[in-house]
Amino acid sequence: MAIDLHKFANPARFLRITAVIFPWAAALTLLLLGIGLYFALFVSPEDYQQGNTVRIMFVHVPAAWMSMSVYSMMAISAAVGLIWKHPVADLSAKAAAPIGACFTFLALVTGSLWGQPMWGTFWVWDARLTSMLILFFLYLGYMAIWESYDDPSKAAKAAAILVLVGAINVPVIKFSVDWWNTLHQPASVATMDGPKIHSSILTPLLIMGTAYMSLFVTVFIIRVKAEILNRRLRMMRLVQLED
Amino acid sequence: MGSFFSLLKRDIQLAVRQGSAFTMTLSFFVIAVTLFPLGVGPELSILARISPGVLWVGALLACLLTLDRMFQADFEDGSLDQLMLGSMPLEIMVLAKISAHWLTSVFPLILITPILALSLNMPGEGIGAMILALLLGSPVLSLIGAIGAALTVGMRRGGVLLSLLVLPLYIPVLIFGVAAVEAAIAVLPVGPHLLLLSGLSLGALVLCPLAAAAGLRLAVD
Amino acid sequence: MGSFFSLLKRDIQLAVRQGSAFTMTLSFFVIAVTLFPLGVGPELSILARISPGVLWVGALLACLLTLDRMFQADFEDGSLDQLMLGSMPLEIMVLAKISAHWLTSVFPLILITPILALSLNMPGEGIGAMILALLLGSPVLSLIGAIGAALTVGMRRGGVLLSLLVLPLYIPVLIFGVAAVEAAIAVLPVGPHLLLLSGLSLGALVLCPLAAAAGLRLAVD
Amino acid sequence: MTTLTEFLGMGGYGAFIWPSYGISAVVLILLVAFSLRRLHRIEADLIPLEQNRKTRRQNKSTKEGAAS
Amino acid sequence: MSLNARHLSCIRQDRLIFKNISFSLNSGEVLWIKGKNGAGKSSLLRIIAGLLKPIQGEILWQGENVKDDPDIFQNQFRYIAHQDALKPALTGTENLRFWSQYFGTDNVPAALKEFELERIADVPTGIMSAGQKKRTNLARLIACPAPLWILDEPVSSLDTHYIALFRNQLVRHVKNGGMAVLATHQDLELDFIQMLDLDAERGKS
Amino acid sequence: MSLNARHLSCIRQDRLIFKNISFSLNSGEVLWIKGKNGAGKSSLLRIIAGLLKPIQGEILWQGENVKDDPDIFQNQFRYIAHQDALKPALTGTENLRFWSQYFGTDNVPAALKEFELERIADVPTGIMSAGQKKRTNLARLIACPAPLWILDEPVSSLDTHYIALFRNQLVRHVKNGGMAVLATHQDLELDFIQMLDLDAERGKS
Ligand code: HEM
Ligand SMILES: Nc1ncnc2c1ncn2[C@@H]1O[C@H](COP(=O)(O)OP(=O)(O)OP(=O)(O)O)[C@@H](O)[C@H]1O
Ligand SMILES: Nc1ncnc2c1ncn2[C@@H]1O[C@H](COP(=O)(O)OP(=O)(O)OP(=O)(O)O)[C@@H](O)[C@H]1O
Ligand SMILES: [Mg+2]
Ligand SMILES: [Mg+2]
Repeated sequence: MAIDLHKFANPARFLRITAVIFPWAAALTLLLLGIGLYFALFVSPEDYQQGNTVRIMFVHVPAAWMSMSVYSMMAISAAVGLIWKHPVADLSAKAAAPIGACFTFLALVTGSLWGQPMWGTFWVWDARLTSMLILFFLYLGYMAIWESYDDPSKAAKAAAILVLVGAINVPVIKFSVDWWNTLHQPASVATMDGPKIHSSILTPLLIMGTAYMSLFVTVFIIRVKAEILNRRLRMMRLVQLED
Repeated sequence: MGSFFSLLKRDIQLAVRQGSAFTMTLSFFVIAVTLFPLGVGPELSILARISPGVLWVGALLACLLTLDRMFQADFEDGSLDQLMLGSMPLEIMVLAKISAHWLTSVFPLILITPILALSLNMPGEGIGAMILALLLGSPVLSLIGAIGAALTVGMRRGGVLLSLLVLPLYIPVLIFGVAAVEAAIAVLPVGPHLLLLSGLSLGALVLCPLAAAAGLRLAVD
Repeated sequence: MGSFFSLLKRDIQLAVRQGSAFTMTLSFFVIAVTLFPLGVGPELSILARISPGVLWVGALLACLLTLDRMFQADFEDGSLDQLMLGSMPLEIMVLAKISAHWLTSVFPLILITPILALSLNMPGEGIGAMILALLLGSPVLSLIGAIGAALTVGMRRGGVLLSLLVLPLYIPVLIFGVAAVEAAIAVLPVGPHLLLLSGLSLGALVLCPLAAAAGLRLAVD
Repeated sequence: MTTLTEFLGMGGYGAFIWPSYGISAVVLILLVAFSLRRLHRIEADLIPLEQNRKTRRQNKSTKEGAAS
Repeated sequence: MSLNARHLSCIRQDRLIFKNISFSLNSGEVLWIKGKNGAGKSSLLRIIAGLLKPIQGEILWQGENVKDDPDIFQNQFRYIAHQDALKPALTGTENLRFWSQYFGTDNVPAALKEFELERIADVPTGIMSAGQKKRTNLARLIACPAPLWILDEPVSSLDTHYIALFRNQLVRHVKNGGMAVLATHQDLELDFIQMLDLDAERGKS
Repeated sequence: MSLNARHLSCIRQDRLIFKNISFSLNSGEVLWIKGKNGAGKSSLLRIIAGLLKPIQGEILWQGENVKDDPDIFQNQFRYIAHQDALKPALTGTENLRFWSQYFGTDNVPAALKEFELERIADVPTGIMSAGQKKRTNLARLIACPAPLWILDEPVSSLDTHYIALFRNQLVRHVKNGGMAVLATHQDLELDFIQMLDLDAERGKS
């Protein structure tokens, strides 16, 4: 009797759906990035307080949004993976992590590049900045766990535990500006009473935000596909050993 | 329950016998905190200003120091396998280990804190708050630490991960703990901060044993 | 010499493979230094004022963290017995272990120090002096640490002793190290302090391997 | 010409704005490139294994066919 | 009492260790698992003890799947591994007393007597000789009685006298209605023995 | 070559383990040290290796006291202890290569071959089975050749095939002019064997 390899069954349906989405997502990313950058660099006016530096916002804020959304998405996938043992859920959390780490890194770097002209320093140890740094550490820890276990099913569980425990950090980042008085400015787009900034800035910001989101989807599809194929690769090597 | 207390008793006995946890954290804490005035210089005003931070950071680091042995020693000599075969739920077993860790590695720190706080010139109002904040908040350190320790036990790259995983999660305790002491020094109400710390402890008490037990199940596999 | 380099190479390989020493101290150092501003508050002037002290204390503690495994792991798995049977003098063997410790656990700290110093708002003049002082002074940390590690290897109450023995001996390095940086910040001559640090390193280089080797001979008995 | 330098200068903040955009571009492009490279490598590794399996299946079925 | 294993397969680190192992064991029997070094004896014992998850197959205790109701198998067996599970800083008595309290049993003095440990029971196990440690470890079987013994090379580093002594313990345990799964390279010359040769099983498929 | 021990006595933790042990061993001979668990076999081997100081007595190599001139005995022997001296994170090859470099010898491929380790040599020793670890440990004897082998239970946890294989290695080593001091509970059925029974010695005095 052969080993029941059903567990490792190829999530073909997932691949089929993503194959349809992929070209659209890639095209949308390029289109929106083009428009967004044009608006951001040429059309949108200078801020009366911040001058031209406000243009950093168009790369800083979408990255910051994505860094938190991606982590939340990973936490949900991890929970699904743990509870329903759905193989694609674990893999999608794994695939999303490096993307989220890149966005977090970008939010940190662009933020500190903005900080120098605005606050006179690249870095301050206030709650929002620090909790972002922690988020970056959490991403690194998550990826390190995947590296540290040789057995992928074990790694998936360990990483899921970590990502769920770390999820408490997301609300801390989001509300840190409200809970502690910090240098960083409070939310003005994603608030309860709707956006508070002028549409000449809001429009390009939202376009860039959507562009980043579809960029995420594009890269995510590539990475999940790689993870799924990688799992199949391992499985087939195993079968070869068995004979 | 018998199992719980027997494990607790053994871990305390081991700590006393080997001295490893018990006095190790204690001396680390004392020396770390005494090194500070040496490094920063003896100006009393600055010392007083930074004393809550120094004490909390010292406690965090001292606690971290013993975390990696929480399950590692049992893993290496095969005791962990046996512990997992007992009739009590794994989560309770983990809770016994966590309690032992807190009693042997964290509690002694709290006892010595008043003396260190005085030596750092912390105002009297702050010292009481410091002790209370430590008592209420420090269980979180052992509880969250257990997750890190369980996830990295037997791992080839354990060491790195442990501090990378655990320290970020310690930050809320640090922030609220320091805030409580500074509020007390500024003669502002301390209650809300202490409530928050207790809330963290209770939350961690419920969640962490579950996560740590899940981590251990992976380790013996 | 072949033996010396093979041991050095193996220890580095182990550190890379296990990640234990390598990144452990590094992440500990980074996180410890990151915690400070959180505990002390973000005021730039205070941070800048205490930054040399924080960095030196952080480096000391990070170094201490890995010391106890310097010989302990080899002792536990029987490698220490074998290492003592090689044809090279025990002192040289110890020196190889010390070099490996410095390269894997202390040197990475020095590389990352500039970034941390910047984040603590240390003035530019201080950063260069900080690096130089660390380069010249930090070998003492590994050298003195080896004595403590050797004396406590296989000892039932190892942990306590190690930090008690070692940290007091670290104090001169700390004091001169901080003094060098503060001199640089105050645009005073740094040379004398650096000379003192080098002197400490040379003295330790001669004495410590002898003492550590003697300690190891007791341990395997 | 002046408009270009003005544009690049960004009112004196060019030194902060352009690095922000630059680093964002570099990091995101690298992310895409590495992700694609990994996918292609894995696909390349899979090809011989898939073929192997196919030929084995065929062998098996022909053998079974012969046996029956 | 009965222990059944059905179609167990084990993969470790992408390597298939064994597949499709089945056996059934009743009161009064010993199962001797044979096999070359690396054949998977220790892995099989860990699977039985529930410490390792088989990739496939199931363990039944009294006819019930232990996965469905872990409680029934809880504390029904004692597992002796390659490693000692002894704390070097504690004495033999202290170690045994801990384990017996932990498993909710209490038979330490008898255990010390059976394994002739009285004279050295108050020495820290850290400075015991290899054989003395092994005996203290084995004494757990008596200090914390359980119907099923899972034994991984129980007699390695014992001298002939103590091998005989342990053999007698095992025979008595089995005669009294106990059962044992045993992996060892040395033949203990037991009756009531069933053999499971992992090398032969591998050849079969 | 010759190894002599004169009037060795050993005290550990205030307990007299043995006293007044003497023997002399020449090329082509094996000394089998027998004794019950705790008789002091491992202690005696550690004394010979110079890791433990006897309370009394001396070791001579080629007729010279090794205390007077430690260099002459340096690297003349290889010691296999109860513990593995293997780093779990490194593979078998890496471990062996390190030791052979450390001892200034180089014979790793032959060692792997002799102990049939080729197939598993690139697995980290941490996940090897007990017998695989032991074989890797024994392979050090070939990877770092030396005239005197000091062997503390070399065959524990080996299966019969590898016990025979190791016995052949030992016979060949001795035939080629080597010598060995061996403590084991299992009879390896060697010729050229001298016996030293620590239990009998204890009775004598
Ligand atoms: C390293 C430094 C910085 C980090 C880590 C950081 C982090 C973040 C994060 C996480 C958000 C998302 C908040 C949310 O969605 O609620 C955000 C938004 C924002 N940041 Fe920063 N930031 C940094 C520096 C700066 C600087 C220097 C400025 C400008 C003075 C700035 C201006 C903004 C603005 C305007 C938003 C949008 C707020 C909103 O409308 O919701 N940030 N930042
Ligand atoms: N590190 C130590 N410190 C103190 N006493 C020890 C130490 N190691 C062993 N002993 C004691 O010395 C005695 C002899 O031990 P040794 O290990 O030499 O016995 P052995 O003959 O090798 O036994 P075995 O067959 O069990 O391996 C024992 O009574 C033991 O308790
Ligand atoms: N923790 C582990 N992780 C991965 N693989 C392992 C682990 N432990 C053992 N193995 C592998 O599983 C196989 C079987 O090991 P196991 O310990 O079950 O063998 P064994 O029959 O008990 O051998 P021995 O007689 O040497 O004790 C070996 O090839 C080994 O390399
Ligand atoms: Mg085994
Ligand atoms: Mg012995």
